[in-house]
Amino acid sequence: MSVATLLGIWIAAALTFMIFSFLYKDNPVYKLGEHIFLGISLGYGWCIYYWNDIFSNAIAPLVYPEEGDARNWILIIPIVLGAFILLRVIPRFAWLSRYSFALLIAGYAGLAVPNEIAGRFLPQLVATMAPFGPTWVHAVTQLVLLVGVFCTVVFFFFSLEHRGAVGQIGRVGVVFIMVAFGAAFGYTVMARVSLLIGRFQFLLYDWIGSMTG
Amino acid sequence: MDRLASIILNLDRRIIYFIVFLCVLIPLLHPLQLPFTPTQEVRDAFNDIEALEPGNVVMISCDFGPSTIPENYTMLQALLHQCFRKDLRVIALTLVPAGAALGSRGLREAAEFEDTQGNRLYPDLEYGRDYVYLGYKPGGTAVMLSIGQSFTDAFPRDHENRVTSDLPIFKEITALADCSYIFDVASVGYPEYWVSYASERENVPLSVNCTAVSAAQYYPYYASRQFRGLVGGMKGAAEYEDLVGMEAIIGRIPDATKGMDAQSAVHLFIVLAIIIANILYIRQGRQEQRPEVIS
Amino acid sequence: MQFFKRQLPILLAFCVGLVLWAQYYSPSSLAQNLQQSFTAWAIILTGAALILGILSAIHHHWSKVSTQKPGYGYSLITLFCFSFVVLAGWFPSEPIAFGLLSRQYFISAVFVILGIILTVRYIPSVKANRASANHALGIMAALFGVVGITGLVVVVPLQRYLFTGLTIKENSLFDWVFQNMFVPLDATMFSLLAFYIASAAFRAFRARSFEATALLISGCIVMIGRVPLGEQLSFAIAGTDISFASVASWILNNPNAAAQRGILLGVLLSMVAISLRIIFGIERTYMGGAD
Amino acid sequence: MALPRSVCVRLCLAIPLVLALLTVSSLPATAQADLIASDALLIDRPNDDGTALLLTFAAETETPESTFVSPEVLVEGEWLPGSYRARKLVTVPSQADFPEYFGWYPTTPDHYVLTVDRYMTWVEPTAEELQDDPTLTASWEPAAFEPGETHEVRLVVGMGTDGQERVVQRLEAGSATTHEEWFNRAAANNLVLCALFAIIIMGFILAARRNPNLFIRRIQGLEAVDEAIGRATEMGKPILHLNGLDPLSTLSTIAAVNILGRIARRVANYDSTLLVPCFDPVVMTVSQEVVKNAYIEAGRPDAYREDNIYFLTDQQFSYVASVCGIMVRQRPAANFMLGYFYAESLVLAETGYTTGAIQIAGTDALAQLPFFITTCDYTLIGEELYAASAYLSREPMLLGSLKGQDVGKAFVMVMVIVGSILATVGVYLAQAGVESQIDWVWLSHMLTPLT
Repeated sequence: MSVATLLGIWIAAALTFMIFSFLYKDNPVYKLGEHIFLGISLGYGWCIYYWNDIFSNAIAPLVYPEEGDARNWILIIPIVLGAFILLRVIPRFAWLSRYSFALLIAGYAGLAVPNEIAGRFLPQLVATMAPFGPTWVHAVTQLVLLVGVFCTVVFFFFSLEHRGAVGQIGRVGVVFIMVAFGAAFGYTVMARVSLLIGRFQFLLYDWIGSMTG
Repeated sequence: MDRLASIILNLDRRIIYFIVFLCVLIPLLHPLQLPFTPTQEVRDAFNDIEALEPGNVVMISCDFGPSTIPENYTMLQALLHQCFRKDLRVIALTLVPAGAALGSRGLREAAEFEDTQGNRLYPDLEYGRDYVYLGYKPGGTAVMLSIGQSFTDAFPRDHENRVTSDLPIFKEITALADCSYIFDVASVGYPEYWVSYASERENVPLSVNCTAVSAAQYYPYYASRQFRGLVGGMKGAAEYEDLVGMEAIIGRIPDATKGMDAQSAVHLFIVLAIIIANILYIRQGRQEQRPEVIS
Repeated sequence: MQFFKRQLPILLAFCVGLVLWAQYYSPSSLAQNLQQSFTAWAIILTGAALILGILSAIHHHWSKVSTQKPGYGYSLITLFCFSFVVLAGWFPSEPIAFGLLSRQYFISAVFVILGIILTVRYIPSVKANRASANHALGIMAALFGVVGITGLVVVVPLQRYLFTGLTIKENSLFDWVFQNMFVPLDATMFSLLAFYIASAAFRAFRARSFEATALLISGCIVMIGRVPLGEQLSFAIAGTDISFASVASWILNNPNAAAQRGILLGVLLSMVAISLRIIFGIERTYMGGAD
Repeated sequence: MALPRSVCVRLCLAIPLVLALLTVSSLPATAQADLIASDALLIDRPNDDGTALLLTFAAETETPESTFVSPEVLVEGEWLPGSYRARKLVTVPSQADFPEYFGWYPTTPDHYVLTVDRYMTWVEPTAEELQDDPTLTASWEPAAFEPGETHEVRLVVGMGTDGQERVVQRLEAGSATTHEEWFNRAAANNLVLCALFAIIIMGFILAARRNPNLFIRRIQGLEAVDEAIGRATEMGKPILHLNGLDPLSTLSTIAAVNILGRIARRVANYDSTLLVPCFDPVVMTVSQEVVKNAYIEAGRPDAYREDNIYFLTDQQFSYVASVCGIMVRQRPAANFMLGYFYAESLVLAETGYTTGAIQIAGTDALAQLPFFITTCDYTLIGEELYAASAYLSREPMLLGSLKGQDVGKAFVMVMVIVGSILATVGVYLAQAGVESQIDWVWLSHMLTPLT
């Protein structure tokens, strides 16, 4: 095992315990770990955004074009708009960033409307419009699905007071929603426990393992 | 009895933490190896990949960060071994910044895997021809749409700064539609966007491995076949490891499978805690139970 | 000026939104190219927005340090870690004429020189007993000095002697920091929640109402049914053995899928509604600023 | 058979080459005997950018696993391969898989469909390139079709194992011209629905501007708010309000701030203390503004304390620790947790519960809702939070949008019921053997996106 690897495992174990100390109570050691994490994630983000995005998509095609390729001058426009975004830190020029955000956010919005309708809304709607049958298993499955979807949508329908029949349907909707949230609850517990197991596996196999060889 | 109840309900949290600690530690040290059978959701994903022809391309998006390594990274390994064993080609990328280094490590670990004798498991695998790691791009849906038209336009350089248009795999595979399958290994909300912006548009089937937090939320997509398979959380990863036969490939029990006993133990403890606490709560009469505000 | 600051961006948003919406319905190459240019630009602009986020976080901690707010020591550590990682991973390697190491030496040296200059300017103000007025200067001097010296004494030698890879590649210092510092910190923070859930199970998850009861029952079934234990535990109904695993599976695939779909359809409608509001210039919060 | 990988790949690449070479020699007459494919037809792919043709054909074989097909394109008198590799017949889609090209009920649904959008040319490296890199070898380079080109295409059928098949049949499919379209007719349903939805949303927003009293149903959680404030006042305890962790641009944060205004007005009337520890400095500034206005409106500007609305920290878990500290030390009698929360929701709600406060939560973070529901007295679920905010603020944009979405939901309710009934009738009629001229799934077909 190389020096760097061994050193890495020990530092990782130390940082793990720093964070675990929060279980006792909020303390300076935990705060230290938290701020180290913040600094590292900011620095990490900086490098990844630069190398994987700004450099490879904007700077390289313009400044270091491939042999035989022309410089991609049109990229000046997004680079300038990107600079506008960064100008937000200077209050006097902050308004320039509105052009960049207008292009970016409205563009995403324009793409979202047809794509979300075609990609998710309609397919989910059509998938609910299935027959009750031909076998009774299909019929029951489809009945549960249809009642669940219908009642849930009624619960989130705000133009009718929840009284009488609407109230009853809304109530069925709530039961469905609660069963679904229960499933999500169980699964969320599972996720958190998995993460803990992952840390224990690191401490047991990697850290203690590095000591016993 | 009431005293016992109040002791249990007001148990010091550090005692509870200690029990959780033991519930994780003991099964990891002395595993029971409780058997489990893969669920249909996981089987569907596995069978789809298994049915692909050698040479087909699987696009894997590694949309997860370090906080879900136990759930996603183990799955990524199982999936990559399945692909390489079947001679499928892999194009990997990520849409979350923290995934950039993880995806790179994951792909390298599987592609250069050595068995206990130190022999490469896939000696003929060549970077750029059989697998490629494109790295991270911000923009989410913009990236999906962009690779829908051209991989090399969206990713002019790969994670390690090689020019992608020089790589042999992109001579044949220009856009997402040329891939045979999309597999999203994700801890965040991207699987839903892969549906609208890639899978449905380009008509490429999609399967998802997600963190258990979002698994329940994704069942409508599994029900409508927009997700061909759904591998939820570490349990799903363990099932996938079982289907791929990871134990035989890597020569030891893989991580997710190994963690299953601890998972069972902690779940059992939490469920018992909920049941006991609620029985006591109901016994004491619901209204009184509200802890008194100490003035 | 008001027109350029207010109306024109909204007009731009309207045009861009409408064009990108419309191009969806056209298979022509013109429409395809429009979409491709937008996505290419969006990738760059999103990167800039993310860097803006980093800049403002740095600025936040920087101002904390320079005004010596309580806890500014932690901010100093954050800034230090930031510069350490940036020194390790940012400075270019192959595509640039300079070698990587000479770059880092160069930058670190510049930082040290900056630190010295600032310190020299700082000393007279200390002597003139105006230290409080020039704290910012002093801290800047210290920071540049510390970062520069770190670069020279720690980052460069580490990269020279311990790591073979350059910048963000494998076996680089950057990769090492990610694997051994970023990963354990991030992963451990979220694993704490397993403990909290256990304690909340005792103290707070109560079947206080019909809704909460339904939720807890379904939650417990899924919790047991989705681990290997659930396949071992079963109960008999009408003579047939039903395991927790199969009940959990049924819940997930039927009532859960139905309710989640109902919620999803509502969420999608509101998502499309927000997008429409943005395109038509009714929703403007994203533009920021009061004027 | 465990061929080394590189050999496999090379063999795969060689298939089209082999096919191309074989075409030079004329086909032996005996091959016609085991004729597999028939009725080959070449058409322009509809609704596209004019870069592809569709080759459809019927095929009958007892060994679909070992039958391979690939297109060939006639370029300057020479038949060139139309794809890198031949496809196994079992993986080739049929006309029934493409309702966007052949309609829902194609006359020949089981005919196979191959997309032809390129031909391959064998490119030798130039002398210059060889000088730079002597390891270069000749390779197949694709040439994509352009709009308005006419191509003659034929189908090549091979039999055997992967990489070793022999050509058994060549079938001329005629020629066709690529055509670039301006409008994708398969997306018409999408256009109509999106346009209608846009008109409805915009219409309701305009209507709400004229009449901000559009009806919205009572939101039960809001009544609980008043009750909780009353209880806190009786006990002489402070009230804690959290705006979530997201910035001000998020819908749920805006909703939380709107509801904060209402809470503040009540609190000002009752003369209790309102604490708002913030995670985001911008949200803090806006919260101060909102609370101050509420106190002024209630006629109690003197009671407003700016110090009670403050910035804590922007670190998730440090924030949680500090808020929990406030809950334990100051013992607020009512906790309002509205806005977007992440994993910390659990810790906040648990601590709040153990201090005995009345808790009201509201979030659209679906993963966190279960924790709020089990630990809080009342929870605004998902869109209820937006509705509560629209109900309170009477902001035309929020109100109109909510009403527009209700129309969308009504559409969903009607469609799922009608669609299911129609489909059921169709299934049972078919089961009973009743011949019907009606397509019972027309509604599903009409709504299915085909792009």
